[in-house]
Amino acid sequence: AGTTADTPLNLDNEQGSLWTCAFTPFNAFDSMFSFGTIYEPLVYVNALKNAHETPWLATSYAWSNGNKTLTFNIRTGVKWTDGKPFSAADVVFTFNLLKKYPALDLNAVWSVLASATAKGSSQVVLKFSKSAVPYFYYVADQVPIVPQHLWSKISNPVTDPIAKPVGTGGYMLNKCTPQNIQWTANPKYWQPGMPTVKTLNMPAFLSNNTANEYLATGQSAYGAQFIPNIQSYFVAKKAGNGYWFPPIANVSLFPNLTAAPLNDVAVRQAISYGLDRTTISKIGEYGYEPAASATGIVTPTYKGWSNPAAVAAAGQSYDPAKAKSLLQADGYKLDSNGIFKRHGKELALTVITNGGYSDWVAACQVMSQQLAKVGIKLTVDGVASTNFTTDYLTGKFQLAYNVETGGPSPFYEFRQWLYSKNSAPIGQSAASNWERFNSPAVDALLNQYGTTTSSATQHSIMNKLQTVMVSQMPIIPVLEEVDWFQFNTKEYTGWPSAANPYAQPALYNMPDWGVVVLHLKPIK
Amino acid sequence: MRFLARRIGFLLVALWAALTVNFFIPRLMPGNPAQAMMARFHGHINPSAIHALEVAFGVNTHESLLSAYFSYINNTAHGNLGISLLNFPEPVATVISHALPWSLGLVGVSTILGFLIGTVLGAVAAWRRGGVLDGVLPPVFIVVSAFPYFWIGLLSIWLFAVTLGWFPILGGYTETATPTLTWGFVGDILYHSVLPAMTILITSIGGWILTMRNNMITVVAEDYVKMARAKGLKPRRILWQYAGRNAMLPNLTGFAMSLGFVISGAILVEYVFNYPGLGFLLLQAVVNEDYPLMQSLFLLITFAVLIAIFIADIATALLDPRTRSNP
Amino acid sequence: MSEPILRVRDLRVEYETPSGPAQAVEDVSFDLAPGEFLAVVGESGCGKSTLLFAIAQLLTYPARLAGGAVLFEGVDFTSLRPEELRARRWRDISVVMQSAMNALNPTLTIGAQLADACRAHTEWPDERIKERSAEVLAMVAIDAVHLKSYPFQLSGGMRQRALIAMALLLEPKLVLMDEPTSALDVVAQRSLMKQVATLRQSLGFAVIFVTHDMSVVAHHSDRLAVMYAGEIVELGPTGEVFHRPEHPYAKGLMEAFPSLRGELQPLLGIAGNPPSLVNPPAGCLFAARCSFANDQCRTVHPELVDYGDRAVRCHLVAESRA
Amino acid sequence: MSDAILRVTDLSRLFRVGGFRARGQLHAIDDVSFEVAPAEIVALVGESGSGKSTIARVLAGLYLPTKGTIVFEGTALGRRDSRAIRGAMPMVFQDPFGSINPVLRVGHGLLRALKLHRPDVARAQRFDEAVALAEKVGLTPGAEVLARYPHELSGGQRQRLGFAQALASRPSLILADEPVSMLDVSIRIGLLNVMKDLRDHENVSILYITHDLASARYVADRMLVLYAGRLVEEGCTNEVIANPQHPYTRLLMSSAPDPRLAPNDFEGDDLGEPPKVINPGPGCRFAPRCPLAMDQCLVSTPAMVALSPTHGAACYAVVP
Amino acid sequence: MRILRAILSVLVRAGAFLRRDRKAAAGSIILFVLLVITAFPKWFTPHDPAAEIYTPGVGLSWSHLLGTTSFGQDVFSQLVAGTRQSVMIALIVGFISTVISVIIGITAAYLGGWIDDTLSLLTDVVLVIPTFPLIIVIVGYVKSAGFWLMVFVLVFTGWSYGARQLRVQALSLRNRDYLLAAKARGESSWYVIAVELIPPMTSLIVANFLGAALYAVLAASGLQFVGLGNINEESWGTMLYWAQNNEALQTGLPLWALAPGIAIAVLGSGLALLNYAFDEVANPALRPVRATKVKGARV
Ligand SMILES: Nc1ncnc2c1ncn2[C@@H]1O[C@H](COP(=O)(O)OP(=O)(O)OP(=O)(O)O)[C@@H](O)[C@H]1O
Ligand SMILES: Nc1ncnc2c1ncn2[C@@H]1O[C@H](COP(=O)(O)OP(=O)(O)OP(=O)(O)O)[C@@H](O)[C@H]1O
Ligand SMILES: [Mg+2]
Ligand SMILES: [Mg+2]
Repeated sequence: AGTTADTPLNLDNEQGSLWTCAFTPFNAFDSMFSFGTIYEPLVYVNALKNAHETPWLATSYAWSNGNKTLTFNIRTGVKWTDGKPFSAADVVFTFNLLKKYPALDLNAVWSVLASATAKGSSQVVLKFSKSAVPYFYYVADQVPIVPQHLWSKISNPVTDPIAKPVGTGGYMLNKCTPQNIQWTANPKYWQPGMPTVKTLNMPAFLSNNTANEYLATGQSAYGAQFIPNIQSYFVAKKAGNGYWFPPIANVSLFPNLTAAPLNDVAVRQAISYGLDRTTISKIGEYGYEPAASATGIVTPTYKGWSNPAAVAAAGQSYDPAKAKSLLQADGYKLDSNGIFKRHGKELALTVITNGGYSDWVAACQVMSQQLAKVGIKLTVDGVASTNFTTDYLTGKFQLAYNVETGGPSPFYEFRQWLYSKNSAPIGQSAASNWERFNSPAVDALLNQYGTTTSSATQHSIMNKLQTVMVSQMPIIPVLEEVDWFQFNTKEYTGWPSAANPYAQPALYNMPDWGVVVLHLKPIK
Repeated sequence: MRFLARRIGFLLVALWAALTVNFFIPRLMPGNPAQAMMARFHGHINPSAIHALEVAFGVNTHESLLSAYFSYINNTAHGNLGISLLNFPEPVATVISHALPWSLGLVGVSTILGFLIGTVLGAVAAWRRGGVLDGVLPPVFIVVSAFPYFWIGLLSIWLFAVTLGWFPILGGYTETATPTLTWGFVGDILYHSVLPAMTILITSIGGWILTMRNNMITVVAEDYVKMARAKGLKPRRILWQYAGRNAMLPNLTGFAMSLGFVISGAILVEYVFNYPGLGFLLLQAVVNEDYPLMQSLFLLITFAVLIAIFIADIATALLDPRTRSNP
Repeated sequence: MSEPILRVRDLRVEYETPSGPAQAVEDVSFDLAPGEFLAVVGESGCGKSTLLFAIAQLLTYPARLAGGAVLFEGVDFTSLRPEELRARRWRDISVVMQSAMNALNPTLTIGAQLADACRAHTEWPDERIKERSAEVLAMVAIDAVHLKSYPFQLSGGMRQRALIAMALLLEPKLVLMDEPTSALDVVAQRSLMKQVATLRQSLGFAVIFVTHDMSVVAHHSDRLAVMYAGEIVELGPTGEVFHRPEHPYAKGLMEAFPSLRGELQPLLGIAGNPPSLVNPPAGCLFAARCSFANDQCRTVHPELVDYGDRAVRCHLVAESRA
Repeated sequence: MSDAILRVTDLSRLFRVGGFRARGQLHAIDDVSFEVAPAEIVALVGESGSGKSTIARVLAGLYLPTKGTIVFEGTALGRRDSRAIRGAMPMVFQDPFGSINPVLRVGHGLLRALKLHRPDVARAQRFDEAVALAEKVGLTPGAEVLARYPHELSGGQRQRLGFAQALASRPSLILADEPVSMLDVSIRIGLLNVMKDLRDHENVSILYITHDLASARYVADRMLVLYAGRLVEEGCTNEVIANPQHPYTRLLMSSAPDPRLAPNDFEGDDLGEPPKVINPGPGCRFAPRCPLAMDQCLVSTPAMVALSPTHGAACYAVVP
Repeated sequence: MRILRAILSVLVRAGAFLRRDRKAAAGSIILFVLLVITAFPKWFTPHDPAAEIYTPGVGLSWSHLLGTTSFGQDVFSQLVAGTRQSVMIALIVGFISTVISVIIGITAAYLGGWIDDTLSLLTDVVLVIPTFPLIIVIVGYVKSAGFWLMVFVLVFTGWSYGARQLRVQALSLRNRDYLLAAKARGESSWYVIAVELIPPMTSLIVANFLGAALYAVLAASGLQFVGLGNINEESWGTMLYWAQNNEALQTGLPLWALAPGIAIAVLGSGLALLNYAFDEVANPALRPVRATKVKGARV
């Protein structure tokens, strides 16, 4: 049956709780309900298209002052859904709001920002305390702009729930119950002709299974779910069902570099050679998440960044013989159990992972079986999700199987992995760099990247970092983390795809999914 | 009255114990809610957010345990349950008030139904001792009550919701409907509650059948039941007024306890059926280390159980004059 | 002798036990005249209570009626349909149970339990029921305020008397009493017996009174039945049986209790134990304990023979009487 | 009687009853004094609830006395008694069905008593000794009976077993708490005869508790009459029965049925029952029911007055 | 020694009872089979339960009796391997909580007074604390809920019901004359408790053990099902967890989800049936009645 414009599009993504109907876009949990649909960024940066930029509430921008000053030209003629005009003052207000309430500053932009001021009625000037090119993504794409005339009246935006959000976006909140959020199209949206899908519903799913069943029974045409055996479970159920899982980051083994035996690069390399990543992908993830490259570059998404020399040096080749010889050269000997031993100690390791993600645990179990074949004993410890977070943040692990968020280019993930300032001593919370890697040379490279807008310089820095990855192996990338995305083409067209990756498709990406729904067209 | 004094004494001590346990357990847990929140995002937000979250949740306030304890007691006494971290920034009371009706409706009704049906069936089975009902019901329900009920839930979803499509697969009502007080909406709620309610019912009914049957068998052998027959009373009256009533008394406390546990919801059933009740909320609160929510739910549950038992004791005293005088 | 109101004919009751049916009452037959007081005595376990319950049609599993008839005013109670039987209960035959605490519903007031019986059989309005309840309680010297009392609030003697009051509620023609005094001490026991005697005189109901304490009934009963192992072994006018028992068991029984007055003489009990009811011996059931038993006693089961003044089940008596 | 084997002086036992506020004291026995001579059967009679069992239980060490002294074979009993005293003064319980552990073999109690109290019997001899004891009270064949479970015994057999257990320790005094009340007449008389035998042939004293006056008359040498926790009359059995002095004793005697005699009408109907003595005031406890009650009876408690060297009563109406 | 003999004799009588009672017989056969599987899993499993080496997602076949998981593990082998944990949980939790129930319940009843008041209050408070939520909280507290943590938590929450029941029973036995008789004989309190008081309660204690075991099996599998157990351990609850997470029912591998659920149900039914039967030992009045329509035996 065809879908008419008034047939709502039901969105399907498990969040494990009921909706609270609070629409603060700066609240880590609530932001997905408003950022992208109701509130909008200055510039949309597409991670899947090499950080391709689309002007949004800003029509253009310019760096100056040694990449320390960023000037936005603000779009005119845009109106808030309550009819009041949108202006540069709203943008300045928003940035200063984040300064006033650090609890709202999820991306810590004020760690490098020095000031935010308006220049005339249509320009906004952001001054940084140092060259901050990579921060463009955070200030332009990740800060939703809110209306000053309403937000200035909120006594405490951290705790006061926003029940009736007013934004500039393509959608307005229609109604919210604990079980469902419903948006309707903004009839006066500044992008003419958009949106064509008039109503969106987002039911609250308490468990993955129900969300999957909802999708599989055809009640939703837009899913963001991990679905086991997707071919038979979903694709075969209904004509037009399809999926696309674009990779965007790495799921890696984070070795604890501060303690033996993982402070020994030979052991880390042996592990990498001992992993048959393709099989791990097939068994642990139904092949959804492709095998990762030891260089850390996610392909095909960031193919252009890959350093062929580094790939040649280590690549992702599965080579159990090489793994064994590396260990033997390092002084390890096989004992009667077939496990390597040195100084009387078996090479026995424990990997922690999020026990709540069955796919990760399964992948670890496959790794355990593979490493056993090269004489490394790996015990899998699927830890309850909060404990897991505590453990990896504070460095209480030997190996941790985990992901970083990444960003619109590989640099973001590399910086999270390798920048020593992101780390912290064992026992304290490290924002990232959980393996506790510390190299002044690498820090210098990362700092240098931040000061340049030259693509050539950036590429040369990234090439050097990839060499560090394969030679020092601070992180062992295993699989590529993908965006979970299911759709039905018989009901809607305009879905993002490998051929046209205009936005990250998963519903938990902000503001991307707002961009996706703007592009959808119901089939009459 | 010694009886009442004892009961009230027990109620107060148990309440205090629950309140205190409640205070300490979450505090003994490792990690903090900011980290828990990070965990929920599967790496979809910037790692720097952890600091923003810690500020938002007030994690790093260094209040002494003792003063925290007293302000907790004080706040609780004033009904101030704090703000839910999981549903930040909603107050815990609001979050609970959203979920409460669902638990009460689904679990409460099916618990009461289970008790009533089980009691009646148990009484009748014992009354017709050795009959077909007595030969079949108890063993069948004993076996059924040994089944993992979440598994029965899974099977029934698979069979009746997904495969046959007779019933909805999730939720307390059609997710896009607006809750109103109309027949249509009530019907919708009932329709959604059929599978979860049946799951609770068929796994809980066995216990009641069995205890009622066993009590009843003892009571039916009492002289006063024989006496009632000798008096030529109608069988119905003997069954309920003489045998049933007395056989039910020992079950009242158990019933009260199970009523109290309604508040905690049938956690696994709510989980399996995506039912928006308190049980699921509790599971979420624990997994996400939402201390205020967890504490309040736990407190609510304990409170409900204690009150229910207290009421059951009083009810027993009313129905059974003997307990009134004998301490 | 006027037309009997109750004829019991060849009554047999079995208990189902793991090792087979136990014959608790075996071929019991007797008649009861209106207003007569029949006492049934015998040692513990000889089937007295079972006999009463069989007459009142109150047997429950594992007991079952294996044969015989209970004719009340010519109607066979054993073949009535449940509803017909229910309608006749309490109007025709009422029962006073052994233990008053257990025979009263602990959770209903005395008044409610009296009213229950009235409502089951009459159309009386509430005032009439209350009036009648107070009336019967007054007969047994209990104040009407106790209509609102629960059983546990009454003393043992009062409860027992309340039971008797309840039995008289609908003025039945026959009251069955199963050891109503055994839980009471001697003083209360005696006054209760006196009260029963007085009431019987004024109301004229017949009584079957079960006990194993013969002294209780010696003064009050018209006739006495001695039971042994499920059978009536001797039945006759109380004075006769009491002072001149003929069955060896009855003799042993009469000699087994000491007296408060008179000569203090050494007494002997009856040695041995009663026979198994599941596999009863051939011959006389008492033979194993009987010092006079001969071969015939051990092989041939004696019948209850009516000699006019009394009936006795014994070969030896049959011989000496012949 | 300085050669008394047991001397009880002013024995009282109170129980706390009622709620927090109504802290009632139930006077189960009050100021009871009596003696038992060697090889003497003393009957303790009284209505249900008059405190008979309480006396026996205090003597057996199951309850502690609230007040009073107990001198047994020359030694005063304290809070913690030696096993030896338990052996010398065993108790036979009222209920033959309740006093034998249903899951243990019949011989268990007997063997335990031998182990605890008869060091002279070697371990190997114990079973034979137990068999001998069982046969002494008429449980034959002993070995077979001892191997059974209690539910396989009749009431009479159990009651005899109780006696055998009491005899195992070679006691000098047996506390027999209504040992025959649950039995029917034919079994009852057999046990009474066993008691007489024990007294006559083994010099055992027995405190025979009962409410059956006729049986007391049959076996006992002396008789104590208890009413509501107090001794109201004591004396030689024959004297008390033939010539009861206390009005309560008289009521009791006349109520006790004796089928061999014509019913006698004594003092008309009496529906009264023994009172529960909670926080009693002064005065004779029988006064409310007593046909002879005087003013004095309500204000002070009459003391035991000797009517003859072997007979006494506690009543103001009785003049020696 | 004597205790042993007493227990033995009870067992002998229980054995005779099993022969008579069909429910008890069914229950004990189930438990026996599961115990054998627990003791000798190798007899039944040709495959390594954890190895992910077979073709994923195959159905019934001779080489894979119950098919394989979507990871390529043999379901039947997992089922057999998982038996151990469920049976062990049942036995260990049942045993320890029964021991605690017996100690607390009987001490409270026998000693009475303030000890009774305190222990009863403790029992009631633990009884009143909602179990499953508490378990979730405790399991959340202690890192990765392995076998022994599970045992600890289930014992902690599982003893109180039995303690209360046993206390009531012991209270009713406490003033039985045979205990007083033992005391009057000069026995010590401990002897009286151990030899005279506990043996008559054997069937209730056994019933209590079975009840606690049943509770443990169901609660443990529930916890593991929601992922609060150690999901790397081999158990039926964990199997259900994996099956559910991989949508076994709806992706053509229903046996993966059905088999462990049925296994739990079978173990549970075995325990419940035996429990039911032991109720009948404890209270002979409950024994089954043969329906014989007879004259007289009616209302
Ligand atoms: N439920 C039962 N199952 C098996 N046998 C029973 C049952 N009830 C009674 N009996 C047996 O039936 C016989 C008669 O019992 P009944 O109660 O009629 O005796 P009784 O003469 O009233 O004894 P008592 O004087 O003790 O009341 C006894 O031998 C008894 O063991
Ligand atoms: N443990 C106790 N707690 C409270 N009151 C008790 C206790 N034991 C006995 N009594 C009370 O003490 C009084 C005397 O009881 P006791 O058992 O000694 O009487 P008895 O003469 O043996 O009666 P019976 O003839 O019924 O055996 C009764 O009122 C009884 O209720
Ligand atoms: Mg009887
Ligand atoms: Mg007594």
